[in-house]
Amino acid sequence: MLLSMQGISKSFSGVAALRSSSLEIAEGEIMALVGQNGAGKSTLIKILTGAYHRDEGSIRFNGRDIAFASPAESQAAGIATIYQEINLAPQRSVAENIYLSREPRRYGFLDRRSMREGAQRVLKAFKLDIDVERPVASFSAATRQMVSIARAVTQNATLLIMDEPTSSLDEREVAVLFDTIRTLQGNGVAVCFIGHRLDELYAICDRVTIMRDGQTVAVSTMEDMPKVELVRHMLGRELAAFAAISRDGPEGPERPVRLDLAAVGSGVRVRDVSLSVRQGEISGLAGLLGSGRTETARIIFGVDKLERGSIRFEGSERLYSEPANAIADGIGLVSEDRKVDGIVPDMSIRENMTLALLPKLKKSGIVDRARQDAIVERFIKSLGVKCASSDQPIKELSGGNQQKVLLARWLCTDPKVLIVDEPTRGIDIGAKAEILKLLRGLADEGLSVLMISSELEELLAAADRVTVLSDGMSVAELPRQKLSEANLLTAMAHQVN
Amino acid sequence: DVPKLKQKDKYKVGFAQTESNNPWRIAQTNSMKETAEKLGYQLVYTDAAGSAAKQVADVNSMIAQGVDLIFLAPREEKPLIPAVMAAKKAGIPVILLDRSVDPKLAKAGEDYLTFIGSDFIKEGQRVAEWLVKNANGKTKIIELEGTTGASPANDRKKGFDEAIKAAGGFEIVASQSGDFARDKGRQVAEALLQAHPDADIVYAHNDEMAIGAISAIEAAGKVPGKDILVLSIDGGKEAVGLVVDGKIGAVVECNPRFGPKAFETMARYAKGEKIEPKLINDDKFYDSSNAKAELAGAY
Amino acid sequence: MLSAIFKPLAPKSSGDLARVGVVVALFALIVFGALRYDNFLSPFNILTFLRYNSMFALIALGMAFVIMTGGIDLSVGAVAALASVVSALLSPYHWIAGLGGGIVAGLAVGLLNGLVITKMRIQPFIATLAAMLAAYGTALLLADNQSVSVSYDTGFTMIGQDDFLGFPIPAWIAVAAYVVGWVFLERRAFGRHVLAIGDGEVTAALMGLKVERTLLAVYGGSGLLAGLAGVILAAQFGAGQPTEGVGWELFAIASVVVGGTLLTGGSGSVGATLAGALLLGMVFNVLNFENGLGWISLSAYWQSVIRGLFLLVVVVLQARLTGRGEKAPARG
Amino acid sequence: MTISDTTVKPQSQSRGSLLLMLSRYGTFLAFLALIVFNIIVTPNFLSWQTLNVNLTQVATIVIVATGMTLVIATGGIDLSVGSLMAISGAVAPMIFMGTLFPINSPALAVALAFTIPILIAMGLGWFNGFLVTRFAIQPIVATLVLFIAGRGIAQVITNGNLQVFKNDIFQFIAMGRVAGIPTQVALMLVIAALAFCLIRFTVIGRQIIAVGGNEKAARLTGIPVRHVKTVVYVISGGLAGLAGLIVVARNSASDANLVGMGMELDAIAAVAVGGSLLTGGRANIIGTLLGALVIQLVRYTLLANGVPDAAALIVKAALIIIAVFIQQRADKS
Ligand SMILES: Nc1ncnc2c1ncn2[C@@H]1O[C@H](COP(=O)(O)OP(=O)(O)OP(=O)(O)O)[C@@H](O)[C@H]1O
Ligand SMILES: Nc1ncnc2c1ncn2[C@@H]1O[C@H](COP(=O)(O)OP(=O)(O)OP(=O)(O)O)[C@@H](O)[C@H]1O
Ligand SMILES: [Mg+2]
Ligand SMILES: [Mg+2]
Repeated sequence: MLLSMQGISKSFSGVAALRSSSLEIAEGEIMALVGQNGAGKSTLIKILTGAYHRDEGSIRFNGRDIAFASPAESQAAGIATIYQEINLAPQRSVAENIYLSREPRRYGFLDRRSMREGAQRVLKAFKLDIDVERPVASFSAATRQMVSIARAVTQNATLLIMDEPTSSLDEREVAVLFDTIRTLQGNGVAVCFIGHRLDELYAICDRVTIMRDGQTVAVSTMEDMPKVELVRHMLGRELAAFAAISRDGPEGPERPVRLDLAAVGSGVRVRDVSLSVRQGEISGLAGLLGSGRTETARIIFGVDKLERGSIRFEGSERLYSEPANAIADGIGLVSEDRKVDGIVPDMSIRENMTLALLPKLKKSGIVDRARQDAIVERFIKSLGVKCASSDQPIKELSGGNQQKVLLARWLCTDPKVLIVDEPTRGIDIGAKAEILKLLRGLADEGLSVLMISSELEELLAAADRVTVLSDGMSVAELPRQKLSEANLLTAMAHQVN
Repeated sequence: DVPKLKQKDKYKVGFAQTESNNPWRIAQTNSMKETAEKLGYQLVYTDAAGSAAKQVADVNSMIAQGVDLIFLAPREEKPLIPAVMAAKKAGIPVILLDRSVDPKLAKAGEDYLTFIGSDFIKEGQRVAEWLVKNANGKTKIIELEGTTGASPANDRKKGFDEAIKAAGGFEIVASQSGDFARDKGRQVAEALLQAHPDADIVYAHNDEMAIGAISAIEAAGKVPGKDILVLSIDGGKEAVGLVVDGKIGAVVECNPRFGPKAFETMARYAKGEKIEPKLINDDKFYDSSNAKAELAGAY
Repeated sequence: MLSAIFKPLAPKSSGDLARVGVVVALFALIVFGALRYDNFLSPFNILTFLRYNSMFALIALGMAFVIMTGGIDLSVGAVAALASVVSALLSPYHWIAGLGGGIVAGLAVGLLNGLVITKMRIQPFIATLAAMLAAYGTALLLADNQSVSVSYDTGFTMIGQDDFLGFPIPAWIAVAAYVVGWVFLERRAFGRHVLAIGDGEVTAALMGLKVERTLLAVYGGSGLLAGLAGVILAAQFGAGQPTEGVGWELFAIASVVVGGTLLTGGSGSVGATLAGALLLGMVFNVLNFENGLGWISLSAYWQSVIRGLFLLVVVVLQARLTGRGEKAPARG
Repeated sequence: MTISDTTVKPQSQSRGSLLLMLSRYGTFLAFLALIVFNIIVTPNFLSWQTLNVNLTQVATIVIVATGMTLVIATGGIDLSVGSLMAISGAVAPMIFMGTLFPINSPALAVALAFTIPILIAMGLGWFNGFLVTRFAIQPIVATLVLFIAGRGIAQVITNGNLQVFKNDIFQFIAMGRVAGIPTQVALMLVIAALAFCLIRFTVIGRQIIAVGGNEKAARLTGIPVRHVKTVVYVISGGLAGLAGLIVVARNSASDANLVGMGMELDAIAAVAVGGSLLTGGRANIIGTLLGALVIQLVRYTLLANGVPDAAALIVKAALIIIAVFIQQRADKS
């Protein structure tokens, strides 16, 4: 065994995150690590790399007992890690980020040229041709994720850990990543792959370790672990079928349009987008990465300025200059990057959840605590947020559970239009189906949903119609009858070259 | 030797002030400005905001501007030597006001023209001498020092402490800095009076702290001038008024009105007169015997 | 094919514009002074200006690195005062003793700052505020509450008062420090690490950087440079001054900020910091000359009002230039 | 609708007595330690007058530090408080002494002497907020402008001269007593309590914290970020103005050169010792109150025990570090 972690326990302020969990990875093997949100996957990884210190347990790596005091040490020992939330220095350039902490030097000085060229070369292998001298912050989440993958891959590690590396990638990029992983495997590198998209796991992994509630509940080869079985281990129960989202209610275009975008544009990213979101419908917004979906959502919500075209809400023209205006009309936005745009890390779950609702929770300026508590408890329960109490700071939640809280933040405002940007990013398969079902249910009650998603499966399952963006322009609108994977792909690819 | 000064109708003179954060300094600056204005001279005024280093830079910029003579109120004895030397080298005579520079490194009549001012050590001694005579059995002293490290604070402490020790029979129960400020002086006095309820004399290095101390004494339920004797230095109008009221026992004057004497000395020098190396202001002394009469004349 | 998709959005870097701004402002002020005042560009004024301001340039450099990590160092002024006392006390033995003593004293306080910040995890603002108090206290104790005369016999004063190739030695020292600083920031991995830490300490640690060691070096360096400034202070004015240095930290912070460095860390420039320090020093110089014109006899009070307004104009212009203002909270 | 079977653990927060709550703050431990030390070492420590001296001396720091806590909670800082104190302290006597404009009724004069200076200080606070929100200038620099210029303005107004006065109604704010409690102490307690409630119970309080915790996210939830930020600077300015009034009233004199000198550092230190992070996202008013008391007690202890000023600086530094360290430790466990 290359790596053997045994009896690892860890608790955070008295709450156990890991209870005698274990993980074993052999040389050159690709190990899947799966589990529900909050199962303890990321924590286990951070203990391995020295970002956290374990309370109990032993770790052997490369035949030696180890206890890394810091990520620097594990990195030096040959473990490269991509952490769950993209961890790059945002203002540094792409090249610097790739080489940070192991910069090429000549006579003790930085070798900027070989840094630049090296970075370009590596990224080219990922089919990414970008200006590597620009700050990472100027690129989309997807690009940043690719950069952090590139950084990890080039570390010549013997063990490569990837915590949800594909959560903001589209299929082509995933394919590129998998090619890379296979090449690495050919060179004898072991990989630990954490993910919630089961198909991906089956496509690339050799074995799987399943965690539940801080414990390792099953280890097996992929072949011997059918999907249903895997999910059962993960959830500790059977999963309701993914595609079984009911779609009741009247069909067709006769439903009134709530939100209507006509030839909307702003800057260079969004050039000409027209779409409409109807009452009681889930409208999908599909497109390749960087096609301008997030930017479109930001324009609707008043975060970015509307420069061209018009937005109509319930028939009358609107110009939202601040999110507050959009919110006043009953629009909500669950943003894509929860770390940057979503959570207020030090605030409690309760406060985070009711942030948008606060103005409505006040009685002469004072927060109505009883109502607040009632609402929070209801949503914690209905969304299954795994937490110690609603007083817990949100930063202590696992990624998926944070996402649930953010979703609840808007659901509790009882919005008319809810824009969700990659709503199931980092959400486990059990909760994912439930969230889609929840959105569906709300739509049936009259909510209009604009759902941005890179997962076609998800769009196909949940959306009533899908608008396809390409290069900042809306190129197709597919009603439900015409929704199929093939149609979507053709529309998305159509205008790209 | 000291550079010569040509006789002219109008001069461009520099005045390098150390700081202007207390009434005494402000009175000094005003006196200089008024006199210059009266004579029709152009006054290049700088304020070093309490930094000796900046004061040297200020003097240098005066030199660059080609002033005829520089009045320097040196912030400190030693660090201002380079300013004095630079002026000498540039052929500009310097007159020191109210504080001097290190006599080992620069000499009057050689490196600079003269020093006009008071003797801070002497001020402390005069307070002590009065106290020895008028203590009336009071012995326990709280001393409110000026800003830590400032030369008037050091000298007023030195003069007083040594004279008191020589006299014998007194005890300084506490000595802490009140930063030459009324508010800080009051706060420090409040704490010290509380910790030393037996103290019956307060010696403050300037009026502001003395006034602060008086309100601390009153807040502690004691009567200034009766239960506790208050002594001070500077002799501004407010303090002299308090002597009249009996709240302050005695105050040594340290007159900030330098203007007339400074410019007069300059004129004498231009005429070619020989200037004494030290021109000590004859500072008044106020106590109950003369305060009422002198009140109008206090600055 | 993906190239079109990954076209980045933002202009190259808004910091660059701010940096151009400070150089332009400096240049404009010099031209203004040269046109308005006699002798403004006289060698005497230029050289004394440089001799005096080299101290501030040095502490601004150290501060720039600290701010790039997202920290702050309030102790620099007090450290300079302490170092000036130490070097004055040691100057009678040898000028090298004076020089070395001041530097070591500064370095020691700097490292102490670094240790308190990294090991005790105390915020830089508090840690260095405490260091400021402690350094003043130590300086006063060592100096017995008075200025300490330096020795004029060991050649110590040359460090502050002499010229080399017609240029003041303090200015040479500052230039050398800036060259070294530039190399460290731009040409050595150290600079990249400093900036990455300023971008986010946790992230930097996860990326395998030795955060504690780098911070220790940065605060140590700031202390060292402040110590060097203290040596120059002692040598230039012939005395160790325990009460000097009040407000220097704000001067240094303002220099760094005027130089376009964000206090939030993660970006910064050595050259623009120098320009910022010179610009602020120049404001004082111009005010002194303005007084000499006799048009308006500016009291010290008006001078601080004007300095405040000047700072206001510079930072507002910078905000305008970099376009940060309008869409303020939207991004970055 | 039940979505998944993840268990939600019950709320495990026990709301104990006030003492229990206080003991959660490490600052409180430091505070207690200082009290015990003083009882043993300092002569005459246990007396009403000692309490009185310390509370009246700490009042202005607490008042300013309360505003500072709010500013710091939004991720800002306000260096201008000392200068604003000087300005309000300079203007007030000019009003009731009629130097500015003649006022016939003394009552009206005093009423105006209370309101106008505070309004001016609030206006300048608004200006700080304007710079921060409109131009996205970093708070430390934006407020540095008034830190430098503000005192100059106060000095220009008064020409640097000391204003000496005697006005019992005006000075009630510093010399008077309300129900046996010195007015300034009562004011301090009321202001701290109001701020505590503001943070704990009101919408704007929560919004202040959210803005400091994650500004982008706050804006995306519809919080009027600029408004919230401006408000805290206005509050901080107003409280600094009030503190300025107290200081001049206490001294029967207004000295634009010295009123509020160094107050910004005391206030920030109180906030930090009290356990609020300077990076924002937290506001611990009780902590700030305790932090200010700790700093005051340290000062009193050193003075009362005759520690020389130079040594006192070193001890004060060490105590600040120790207090912050203890408090961090206690908060973690
Ligand atoms: N810093 C922390 N402080 C307190 N609790 C924490 C902390 N980090 C993680 N936890 C808790 O530990 C548990 C495991 O979290 P972890 O992030 O390891 O989950 P995960 O399996 O990675 O979930 P996800 O799929 O959502 O990323 C969660 O209940 C979480 O609340
Ligand atoms: N907050 C931001 N700051 C700077 N640039 C951004 C930001 N958000 C998006 N961009 C840029 O705009 C481009 C358009 O991306 P956008 O996010 O709108 O597309 P998308 O289809 O939603 O893709 P993704 O799935 O990556 O979000 C991105 O490539 C990115 O460079
Ligand atoms: Mg995780
Ligand atoms: Mg997107």
